[in-house]
Formats: sequence, C-alpha cells, structure tokens
Amino acid sequence: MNAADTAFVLFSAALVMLMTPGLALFYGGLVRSKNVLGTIMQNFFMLGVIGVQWALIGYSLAFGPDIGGFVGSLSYIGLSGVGAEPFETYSKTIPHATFMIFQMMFAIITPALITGAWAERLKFSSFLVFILLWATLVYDPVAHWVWGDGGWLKSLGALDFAGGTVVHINAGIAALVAAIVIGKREGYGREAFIPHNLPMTVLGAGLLWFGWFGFNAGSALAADGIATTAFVATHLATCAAVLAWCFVEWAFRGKPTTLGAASGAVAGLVAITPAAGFVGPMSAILIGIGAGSLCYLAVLLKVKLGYDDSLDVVGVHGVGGLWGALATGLFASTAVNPAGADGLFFGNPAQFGIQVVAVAATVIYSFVISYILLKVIDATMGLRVAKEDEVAGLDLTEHQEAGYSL
Amino acid sequence: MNAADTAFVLFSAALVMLMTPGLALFYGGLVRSKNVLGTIMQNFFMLGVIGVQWALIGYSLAFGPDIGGFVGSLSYIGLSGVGAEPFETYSKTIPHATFMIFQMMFAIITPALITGAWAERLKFSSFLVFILLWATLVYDPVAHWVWGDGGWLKSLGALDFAGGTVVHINAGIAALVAAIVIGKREGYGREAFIPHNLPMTVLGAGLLWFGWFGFNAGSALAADGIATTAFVATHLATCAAVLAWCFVEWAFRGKPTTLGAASGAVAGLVAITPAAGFVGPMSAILIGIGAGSLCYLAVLLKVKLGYDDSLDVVGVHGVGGLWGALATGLFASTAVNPAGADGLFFGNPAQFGIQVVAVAATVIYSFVISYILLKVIDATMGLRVAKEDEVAGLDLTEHQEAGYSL
Amino acid sequence: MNAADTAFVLFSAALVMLMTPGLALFYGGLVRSKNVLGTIMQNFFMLGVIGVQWALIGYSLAFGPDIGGFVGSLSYIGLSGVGAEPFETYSKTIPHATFMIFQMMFAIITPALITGAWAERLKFSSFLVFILLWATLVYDPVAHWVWGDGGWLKSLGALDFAGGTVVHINAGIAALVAAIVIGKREGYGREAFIPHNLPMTVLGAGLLWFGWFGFNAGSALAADGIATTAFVATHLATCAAVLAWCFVEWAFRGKPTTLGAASGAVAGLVAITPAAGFVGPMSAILIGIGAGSLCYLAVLLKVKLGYDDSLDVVGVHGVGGLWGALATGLFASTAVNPAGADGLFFGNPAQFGIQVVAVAATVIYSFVISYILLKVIDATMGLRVAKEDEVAGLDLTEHQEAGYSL
Amino acid sequence: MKKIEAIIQPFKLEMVKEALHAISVQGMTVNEVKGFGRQKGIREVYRGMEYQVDFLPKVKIEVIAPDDKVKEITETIIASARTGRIGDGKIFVSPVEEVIRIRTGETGEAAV
Amino acid sequence: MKKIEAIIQPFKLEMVKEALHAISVQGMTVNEVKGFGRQKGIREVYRGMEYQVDFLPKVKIEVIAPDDKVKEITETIIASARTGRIGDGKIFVSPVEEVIRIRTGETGEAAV
Amino acid sequence: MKKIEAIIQPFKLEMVKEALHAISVQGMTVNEVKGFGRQKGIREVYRGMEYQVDFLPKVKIEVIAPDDKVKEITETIIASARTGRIGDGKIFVSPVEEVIRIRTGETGEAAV
Ligand SMILES: Nc1ncnc2c1ncn2[C@@H]1O[C@H](COP(=O)(O)OP(=O)(O)O)[C@@H](O)[C@H]1O
Ligand SMILES: Nc1ncnc2c1ncn2[C@@H]1O[C@H](COP(=O)(O)OP(=O)(O)O)[C@@H](O)[C@H]1O
Ligand SMILES: Nc1ncnc2c1ncn2[C@@H]1O[C@H](COP(=O)(O)OP(=O)(O)O)[C@@H](O)[C@H]1O
Repeated sequence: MNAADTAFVLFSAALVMLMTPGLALFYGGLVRSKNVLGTIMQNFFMLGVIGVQWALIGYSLAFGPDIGGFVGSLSYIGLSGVGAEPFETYSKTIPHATFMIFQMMFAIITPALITGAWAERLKFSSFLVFILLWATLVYDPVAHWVWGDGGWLKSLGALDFAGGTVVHINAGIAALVAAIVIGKREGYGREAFIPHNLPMTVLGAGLLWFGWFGFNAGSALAADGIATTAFVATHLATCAAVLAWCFVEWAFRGKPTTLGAASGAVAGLVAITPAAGFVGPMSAILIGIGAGSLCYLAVLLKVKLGYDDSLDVVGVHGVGGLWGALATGLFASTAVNPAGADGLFFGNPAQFGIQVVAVAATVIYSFVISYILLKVIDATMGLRVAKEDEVAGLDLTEHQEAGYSL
Repeated sequence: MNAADTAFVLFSAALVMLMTPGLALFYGGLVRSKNVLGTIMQNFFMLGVIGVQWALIGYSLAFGPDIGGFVGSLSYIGLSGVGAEPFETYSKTIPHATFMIFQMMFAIITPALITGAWAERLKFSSFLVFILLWATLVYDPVAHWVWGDGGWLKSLGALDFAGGTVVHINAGIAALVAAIVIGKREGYGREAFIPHNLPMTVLGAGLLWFGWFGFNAGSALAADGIATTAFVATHLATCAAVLAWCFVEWAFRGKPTTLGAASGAVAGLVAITPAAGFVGPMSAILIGIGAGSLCYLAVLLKVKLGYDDSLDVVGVHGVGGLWGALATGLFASTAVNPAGADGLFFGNPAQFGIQVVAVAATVIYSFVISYILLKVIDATMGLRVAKEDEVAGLDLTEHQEAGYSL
Repeated sequence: MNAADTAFVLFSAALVMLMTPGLALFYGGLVRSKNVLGTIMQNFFMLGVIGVQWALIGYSLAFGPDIGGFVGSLSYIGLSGVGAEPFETYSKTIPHATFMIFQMMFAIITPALITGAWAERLKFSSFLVFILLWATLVYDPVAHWVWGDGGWLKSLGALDFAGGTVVHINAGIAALVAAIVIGKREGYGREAFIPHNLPMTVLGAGLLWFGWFGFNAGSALAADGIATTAFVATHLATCAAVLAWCFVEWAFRGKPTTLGAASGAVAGLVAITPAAGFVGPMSAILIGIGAGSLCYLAVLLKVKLGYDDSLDVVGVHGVGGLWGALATGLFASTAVNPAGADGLFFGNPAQFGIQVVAVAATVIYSFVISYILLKVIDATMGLRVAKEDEVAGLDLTEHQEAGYSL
Repeated sequence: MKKIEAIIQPFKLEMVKEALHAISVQGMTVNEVKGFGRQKGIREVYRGMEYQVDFLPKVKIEVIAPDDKVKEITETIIASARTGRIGDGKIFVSPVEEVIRIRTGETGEAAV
Repeated sequence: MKKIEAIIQPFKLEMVKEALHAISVQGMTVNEVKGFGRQKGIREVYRGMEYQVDFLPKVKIEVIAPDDKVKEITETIIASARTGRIGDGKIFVSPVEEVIRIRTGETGEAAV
Repeated sequence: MKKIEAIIQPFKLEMVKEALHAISVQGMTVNEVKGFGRQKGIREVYRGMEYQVDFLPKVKIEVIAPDDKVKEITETIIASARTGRIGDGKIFVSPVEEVIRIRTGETGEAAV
C-alpha cells in the first residue's frame, strides 16, 4: 500500500469525473439553444445512472473473476468485498475501492460520449433504457476483454493504455449505429445547425483536456515514470492535434477556427489514449498530427455518407480511437515502457496485427449489440420525440425548462 | 510527516477552494440576469473576507486550545505558530499550516452557502458586516464544538466527518432566519422568478461535485483507505440523489428536469458529508436516495410555509444536512471505520441520540445568534436595498455593472 | 525518486495547464461579443503552439546546460534524454520529464498573458509568428537567466519563486510594447468598450486562482513545508488583494465591483508569485494589499498615459509583477525558507538591490526584443486586421464563426 | 383598424398584459427595445472607467385593434403602466389598412 | 408604399424568406418578438414551481413594398407561413409615406 | 405627427444618436434587428460545413416627430449613418395619429 499512489489515483478519479460535466458543456455549446439543457442533462444524468449501475453490477461484470475470457463473474456485485485492501490482480499499491472508483469514471463517460450522436431528437426515457442496457451489455464486457484479468484481448496481448478501444471506438461505433437507426434531425440539410455557444464548448474542451490527465496518467495506477510518460504524451499529442486540425482547415477553408482548435484537442486526446503509457514524446506528436488531420477529414466525410451524427462522435471518437489503437501498434516501444510491447516501427509487426484484431472485435461487437438494442427500443417505446416537440426543442418538451432567460 | 498526505491535503484544499467559485456559478445561474453579478460577487468576495478573517482570528477560535468546550483560545491569532511542523492534535502527518489552509476553505464556503437565501435583495454593505460577525460568532465556535479538541460535541461523541452540522445545518438555519427576517423579494408570488442561465448552474454543480471530493475525502487528512471510503461514499450518494430527485419529480410533475438533476446532486453531496468516512457504499446509496427525495419535498414545502428562501438553501442544505447528520447515526459502522462508531442500524441506538443532540444544539445556536445579528443590522444600517434598486437589479445599483452585453 | 513528489508535481502541472483555458475565459468575457472567439482562440491555440515549441527546442534553451549564463544549450532538443530518471540539477525526487512538463505549462501561459494587450485587433497569422519568436527569443532565455543552473540572475542571487520576473514582468512589458506599437482600437475613447460577459470573466478568475495553487505551490517541486508555505501565501495574498482593490474603488468610485474583485484576485496572484515560497502569511497579506491597490491605480493611470492595453496586462501583470519582485526583496525571510534569503525588512538590504537588478534586466530585455519583433512583423506581414474587419469583429473575419447564436 | 404601440417600463409588462386581458384584448406582440429620452441614463464602471449608458431597457407592446377600442386600450395601458416617474414611456397610435390571420386567411376585425 | 408586417412562427422564417426571395422581394427586416394570443402558453417548472409562460417566441418580418406588390407578398407569406395550427400569426398592412435609401438618397420605389 | 424608422449599421448608432441629439431630438427608441437586402451575407464555417448567413445585424431607430421636423431628422440620419457602402440601410416615414405620454397623459407635440 502506498499513500502517494492512492492520492494519485483518487485525484485522477476526481479529474475523470470532471470530464463528464466538461463533456456536457462541450456538447451543450454545440447544439441550438433550444436543446442545450436536453443535451447537458443526458450527460449529467449519466453520472447518476452509471454510477449506481457500476456499484450494483457493472464493476463486477468488468473486473470480477474471469468467465471464459468474456465477462467478469458476479462476485463483486453491490461492491461486496471491494474495500480498503489492495486488489492484487490490478493494483497492489492502492485500496481495491480506489481502483474501483477510478474505473467507474470511465464507465460513466463512455456512454456519455455517445449522446452527441443523437443530440436534439432522442426521447429521454428511451435514452435511459438504452444507456443502461448498453453499459451492461457492451461496455462492461468489452472492458473485461481488454483490461480484465483473463480477458481474451488482454490475453492476446492487445495494448490499450487508457481506453482507445474500450472507450472511444466502442462509443464511436455505437454513435454511428445510433445516427443511422435514429435518423436525421428535422430540417437537416435545409436549416443551419449552428453552435449556439462556442465559448461554452471551448470551456468544455478545456475541462476535458484537464480531466484527461487523470484519465491517461491515472491509468498508470501509480505516481511514477509511466504516469509521467502518459502525462507528457497526452499533452503533446493534444497540442499537435490542435495545430494539425487548424492548419488543415486553414489550408482547405481559408481560416483556422476556434471550434477547429477545440475539436482538434479532443481528437488528439482520443487518439493518444490507448498509446499514452507506451510511446515517447515525439511519437506522441506524430500521433497527434495524425489525429488532427484524420478526424477533420472524417468529419467532412460525414456529409458525403449521409448520416446525421449531430456532434461528430463518429468522426472524432470513432476515427480518433481507431487511429490511436492502430498507432499504438506502430509507435509502442519497450524502451519507453518495458511492461508494454514494441510496435511495428520498433520492429514488431505482430503487435500491429494484434491491434487490428482488438479493433475489429470491438467494432463488430459494439455495432451488432448497439443495433439490436436500438431496434428493440424503437419497436417498443420509440426512440424519437414527436416532430413538433423536436421543432420546439427538447428543453421545453422533455424537461419543461428553458436554458436561458437573459 | 508524510509527503503523500501533504500533497493529498493541499490538493484537497485547492479543490475545496474551487467550490466557492462553483457555488457562485450555481447560484448565479438561478437568479434573474439583473442580479447575476450581485450574486456571484457575494460568493467571490467571501473568499477574500473570510480568508483574511480566518488567518487573523477565525482559525484560532476554532482550533486553538480549548476554552470550556465552547471555543478555541487566541493562541494562533495571526497564524502565529502555525508553520511547517505537524499539529499533533489533529494531523500528525502533515504541516500544521496544511491543516489550517484546508480548514480555511470550509470556513469560506459555509457563509457562502447562506447567500442563496437573501439573493436579489440584500445590501452589499450589510452583507459584509453580517458575514464577518456570523463567521466569528457562529461558524468558528460551532466548528470548535464539533471538531475542536475538547469541543463539547466532539467529547460527546458526535460524528461529523466533513461538516454536516458545522457547515450545512449551520448555514441552512442561518438561511432560514435570513429569509424570514429579510422578507420576500419584490414581486414574489406575482412575477415569475425564472433561472436566467441554467447551463451556468449545471457548470456550478459540476464544479461543486468535483470540489466535494476534496471536501469529504480530504477530511480524512491522509491518502488512505478512509479517504477512499469517503470518496466512494460521496460519489455514490450523489449519483443516487440525482436519480432520486429526478424520479420523484418525474412521478409528481411529469418530467425530470435538468435543474432537478443539479439540485439532487447538491442534496446528495450535502447529506453524505457528515457520513462520508463512516459508511459503506450501499449505505451511501440509501443516504443519497433519502437526500434526493427529502430535499425535493422540502423545496416544495417552502411555498406552503411562506418564506422566500430565494435559492432553497434551507431545503437543500438545511434539510439535506439534517438528514445526513441523523443518517450518520443510522448507517455509521465501525466495520467501515474503526475510528468512528456504530449507528442505530448497526446496533448502537445511542449514537443516533448523540447525533440528535448535535443537530439540536447547532440548530438552536445558529438560529438564535443569526436572528440577533440580522435584527441588529436591520435596525442600524438596514438589510435591504431600496425598492427601486431591487427592481432595477443589484448588478446596476450595488455594483454599477451589467452582467452581459451580448 | 519520490512518488508523492511526482504526484504532486504532475497534478500541479495539470492545474497550471487549466490556467490557460481559465485565462481564455477571463479575457474572453472582457471583450465585446464580436471578439470573444478571437480572444479565446489565441489562448487556446497557445497551448498547441508553445507545447510543441517547448518539446522541440524551448525546454532545451531554458534548462539545457548553461551557455555563458545567458541561455541553455541544445542538448535536450526534441526532449532527447528527458525521461523517467530524475534531473539532479533541478529536482532530485521526480522524473526529469515531470519537471519538464511542469515547466512547459509556464512557457505556455506567459505569452498567453500578453494576448490581452492586443485584443480585438491583431491578425491571427501575425499573432502566430510573434508568439513563436517571442517564446524562443524572450521567454526561454529569461527563464534560463532566473531559474537555469548557471543563469546569470540566479547566480546573482535573485529570488523568483514561481515567475514574477520570468512570467509576469516579462509578459507585462511585452504587452506594453504591443499596445504602443499596434495602436488603439477603432473607436477607442469614443465608443464604450464594455465587457460582454462578466460571469465568464469571474469563472476565468476562479479557474486561474485554482490553477495558481499548482503554479506556486508546485514550484516547490516537492509536497513539503515549502509547498505549504507557498500555498498559504498564495491564497492569503489573493484574498487581501480582492479586498484591497474593492475597498479602494469603493472609496474612489462609490461602489465595489465584481470585475474589481476578479481583477484584484489576479493582481494578488501575480504579486505573490515571486515571493510565495519565501514569505510568511502576514507578509503575504501585506503583499496582497499592495497588489490590489497599486494595480488598481495603475489601471486608472493607463487612460492618462494614452496607450490602449485592451485588457490591462500592463496594469495587472506588469505592475503586479514589479511590485511582487520588489516585495520579495522586502519580505523574504530565511526563517520561512532557509533556502531563500532575507529581504530588506529582515535586515538584508542587499537582496532588495539584487531584485532591482533582476527587474531592470527583464524589463529592458523584454522591451527591446519585443519592440524589434513587433516592428519587423509590422513591416513585413502587418499587425492589424483591416479596419472594416475590426469593426465587424475578429470572430467573423479571422475565424468565420460567431460566438453565440442564442 | 389601428396599431397601438406602447413603450413602457419592462417591469410593468406583466401588469399591462393583465389589464389588457381584463378588457378582452386577445392578442399582442411584445418586443424588448432600448429607449433614449428625458430619463437619465445609467452610469456603469469597469476597471475605474466610467461609461454613461444612455439607452435604457424598455418594452414595446403592439396591439392591433378596431378603431372603437382604441380609447379603452390606451386608457388601460396608461392606468396600468404609469408610475408617475420620468421614463414611463409613450403610446403611439397609427393607421392599419389591413389585417390578415395567417391560419385562416380571415381579414379585418375577425382577424385580431 | 406600404409596410407589411408579418408575425410568424420562428421555425417558418427560412421558408418565408425563400418564398419572398422567389417573388423577387429584395429586402426585409426581421425581429425576434414575443407573442401573446389564442395559442396557449408554455408551462415551465423550476424546482417544483410551475410557471405559465404566456409570451411565446415569434418572428416579425417587415417588408416595405410598392402598393401593387402588397397582395402578392401577403399571399406568399400566408402560403409559406401557414401550418394550420393556432399561433400561425398575423399580417398587418399599413401606409408608408416616404422611403429613402441612406446610401444613395434615392426615394420612393427606387429605394426599396 | 410622423414616425421615422431608420434601419442602420449597428456601429453607426452612437453617431446617429449624437447627431439627432444635436438637433434636439429628445427621444428615440432603438431595436436590434436582422436585415436582409442587397448586401451580401456572411459565410460561417463549423467543422468544415459552410453556412451562408443572410440576415445581418442591423439597428432600427424609431423617432416620433412633428411633421415639420421630419425633413431635418431624415437628413441628419442620412448624414450621420451613411458610409456609402451597400447595407447602409433605409429610412421609412409613416403617419401617426396620436401620441400620448404615459406619465402625464399629455398628447400631441407636447408628448414627444
Ligand atoms: N420622440 C420619441 N420617439 C420615439 N420614442 C420616444 C420618443 N421620446 C421618448 N421615446 C421613448 O419613450 C421612453 C420614455 O421617454 P422619457 O423621455 O425618458 O420619459 P417620459 O416618457 O416620462 O417622458 C424613451 O426611453 C423612449 O424609448
Ligand atoms: N391584436 C393583436 N395585436 C398584435 N399582435 C397580435 C394580435 N393578436 C395576435 N397577435 C400576434 O399573433 C400571434 C399569433 O396569434 P394567436 O392568437 O396565438 O394565433 P392565430 O394567429 O392562429 O390566431 C400572437 O402570438 C401575437 O404575436
Ligand atoms: N424592402 C425592404 N423592407 C424592409 N427592410 C428593408 C427592405 N430593403 C432593405 N431593407 C433593410 O435595409 C437593410 C439594407 O439594405 P441593403 O439592400 O442591404 O443595402 P442598401 O440599404 O445599401 O440598399 C437591409 O439589411 C434590411 O434590413
């Protein structure tokens, strides 16, 4: 047991917790003002729903003793036995409950990311049912595959430092499915969907960036050199991605935008997540450059592909996560982290192959289960609000509130 | 001396400090836009006033050597002798000054909580005089009773991990008195008092939640299992309270609201505060459910009782604090924290009785002294701004500023 | 190596990182709404630009092996050799990379401070070129002089705990030069330049205050008594400066303002920065009182002197930094920090003289180089946007965005 | 038909609305405007700089009504909007030639 | 010359603008207003307290046009703004005596 | 009495106000509106998507004045609001039948 590591992981958990309100603001600023509360609410409420779900069952499904490489058993249901003693399997130097609460914050933010895809049109009740099922049937198992002792992807040797597959690809794919199944917003393509409050979005991006240090460095579970490596890589990749996104749009569209800088930051943070503790600073910069440019192009492509992913969850988290997971297979280096592996650029092409498998498995699983869940909910309780409610805005019709009375 | 504990308590202090700006936003969003600055200002200014008061005299009154169980002596006046050596009585592993600054942040936010009760009508000069006197004559002694070595409630065995009585009941009762003595806002019951900026309120709630980890976990004064227990209990109670508030209003009024989610979060944070380091995770969830539902009902009751507690300090902090203090007497368990005590549900009804005494003492003392102070100020300098100033808004009339020029 | 110190410095770095988004909001709220994004963008983008610049070359120029007391060598270019082992010269107990990333955050926020001087009129491309050159030619060398092993001011014995000269005087003087060279805003003196969103500014001030604990306490590079001293001094000076600014304006103009409280806070934070780890709490309060009153007067003076420093970088950071650097030569005490020195009030007038030299050197160097850089850029690519673009606002003309569509 | 425009103090809106409702005015359109007049402006201070704000927040109410209701309406507005202090505002009456209800196409008195 | 004022549902603005553009209306001025009429208001709830909001967001379009274009314009507005539900709004037509283009000083029909 | 409505560029408001004040116009009411006209709109870009914003921010000034002051007022507005570039705006003059000061009940010229 080590007090420094405990302090480190507890504060990391606090920082990751702050990411969800940060995300609420990031997304909230991007919608039209009649939907600002509806958007914020889904994120804020997520804290409550998944917090309780995780304590009751989620944690056990993800980190309970392995069942067939696929899911954890129910031993830790209701957090029984999750106390002040260290959990040898995952973190020898901190209380088991410290590890549990840190992981809880990841479980909360992952489905929160998806909410950007269906913004401005999903029924709140259907939202609630979907995310509860998704957390239980998608997030918890996939977390087990990748991070759980005995999880099949972990056993395979897949590297995912802080959640490129589990968090970002997972959420990005669910977002893609949601955008397709739920359909376009009323007026899409005809009206202008202009962000109603970009300073709020930038504030959200700032809080995300700040919180992400807890997300990535905290994933070292100890205040050591690896935590520092992850911290530095996180920051540099993000810096580089801000530059990349803005310079690409400067070249393509004539001006660098503030929303571009904020979006680039998130893209960089996403992409470095799986790699953070395995790569050196210059690799981090390259990963960031890739993230900023690829995600920008992905976002442009959306219009061509014709689905309405309102806030670009697919373009930023899906594509950024994909790039990050693969880039980990390129840039990982045992010189940086002996507990990791070498990537393709460090002479180990096999690792790249393993990453591809991990990505493919997550994509397919997330796609299929998300699709089934959404279709079932659509058939039973319906996914969308009534057309006139959508026009009037979710704040008024789903929550009987107005965001602003300036 | 332990560097990890020092780092832990210092960052906890920083997090608690952030709660006051967080509260400023939480409250600021709830008032009408003509009072946004007046409301924010009282909170922000509190940092300055009570920071200096605490250094000059407050700390000594609260944590100086005991005088008759009632108050601390003046030994630490001007922080003399409060330096880098540990303060054996309270915290052996961190510098005395670390303990002092952590406690300062509590002294600041407590009177800040009260400002919600008199929002939109109190004179700034009277505000200043009141909170200085209240901090010195109410907060400092009560903090000594409950936390001070030799304090009579501490000696009695009352449990208050991070300030259910000292902070929340204390502030909630002062708020009740203030709402009664100061009277209703112009137009109360006739005009609509609609929050002018709910995203700002949710941001405030997010920062409060984040900072509260420092408040509650930091109160362990060491980065250990108890800190983790407090952290986990804090989060889970809050999650549960968000759900409880929203589901109750969903049932009663037909829709869950964003303001309900934010209010539920604060209610949960309040209620778990005294219990945080003494209860297990499932107890925390139950405390949160109680907090969310009770505080919602208390807020509804306000209208019936006929006082104008503008931002529901009584309903959320008073009632939430009360429930939390009593619930500590129900759910506390020595299995969770051997340094605590067992509550009624763990076979020790006496503890519940002690909690009742602590609550009653705080309620009576805070009520009486707050009442006298407010009456004296009203008689001498007056409490309210002129009626036409209230109509024009405090931003313009008390501070010569406008919140927004969008 | 010490995990507690590593955790402490990593989180401090995270807190300092948050100051830049905080500054973006602080400044963003002060401009007119048509320039809110242009202002925020310059700060947010700074994270990207200087983050990468520091990794590639800046860190080496500042902290590489000394060349003639003036600048660091290129040994650490691209962060080569900056890894998990401690850097004996500066920080024995934490990884070299931890020290590097903490320092990076300082390099980012310093040029960000300057952006307030040219707000609402500078071309984004010219901004970019200027800050890159300024960081490389001004910040990096001056950081070496004061903090670098072998740096001439450090060798002289100048005290600068967390950046009074390096950060604040440096930025304040560059701001003065910029205001003079770039000229006044269109309509200056004729139209009202009223802050468009003061709640945003107060939020920014709150985040700055919070982050500054990392800035100042983190500069101890260890979670110990000195870190606590710096933390306490930071908080108390800021509290006192809030009071001082507001009481002075209350006396002069009849009302205390919210913007005054926020400005006072920043002034206090600035002034205590060089002194934080060297002075006791009562000295800190005096420094804060000086900061609040002097900076208020300096801001008033601006109008007399006739330059348009849009957001008062000179008055707050220049004058505040100056006062802080000199006050360090007055109030520093080896009783507080044996590794420091005694100031004039503690019997050592020589220290005051040394501080004067450090201040003068920074002022002159920053003035001259900033002046040359700005003149060259003006002659080649031009500094200001076209007059009609300035009237239309930078958000639209430089970034093709609108801040709000409420 | 006439258009009655009343510029009033913002905090009087609720009362004016209710007074008009009481005399069965079925509809009105309201707009936040800024007024400049005899009422002295506001002094705002930012970092020690004083600004005189001459434009004060006002509310403009527009009611379209048949000619024979104009007198009753203006009197009702005066009664409910007056405080007796400078800045109470004005009422303007002007001619309207045609009124159409979009929903039904009705015109004239039937449309209001 | 006439002034045509139309109070419409906000989400219809884009369509009305395009319809007017199609019949070569070259300019218009638009304003966000709040309307009170037969359409029932909104119920908002804050901490359990219900508020009836009677004023609903509407958009007012003003077009100045020569007398002979009035009919075409009002018909176009009706066609593009109607949903058939209560709250669709009204059109008011009133006389304008003079029109001046600030840039050129042109007056009358040449100015619109 | 006449109502003079001027739609101008927002940044010209201060100058127009002062010019009108100089010819002793005692009162006016001002409103932020959006204008659509010959002036080309703004291009905004969000995440690579381009939006053409046709409605540009304008300010509408309303002055009620006696018939014999109309010419002076319109000329003053033209002089102070003109930049010579497209988008300078328009002035409309229309009849007003009655003016009442709410505070005193005065009517006609005494009321403005
Ligand atoms: N000539 C005018 N034309 C248009 N609006 C006017 C005129 N005079 C006054 N107003 C409007 O009436 C409001 C009140 O006028 P003011 O002179 O301040 O007080 P009072 O109505 O008591 O005479 C002003 O704020 C302005 O909006
Ligand atoms: N007499 C009136 N004067 C001015 N505006 C009116 C009047 N009556 C209605 N309005 C405006 O028209 C809008 C629509 O009117 P309403 O009665 O709700 O529905 P409808 O237009 O279908 O009859 C109102 O919100 C209001 O803005
Ligand atoms: N026919 C019209 N009716 C009402 N407002 C108009 C009309 N034509 C123009 N406007 C207003 O005048 C503004 C300026 O018109 P525009 O055609 O852009 O330039 P200019 O005034 O130089 O001819 C427009 O933005 C609009 O607000």
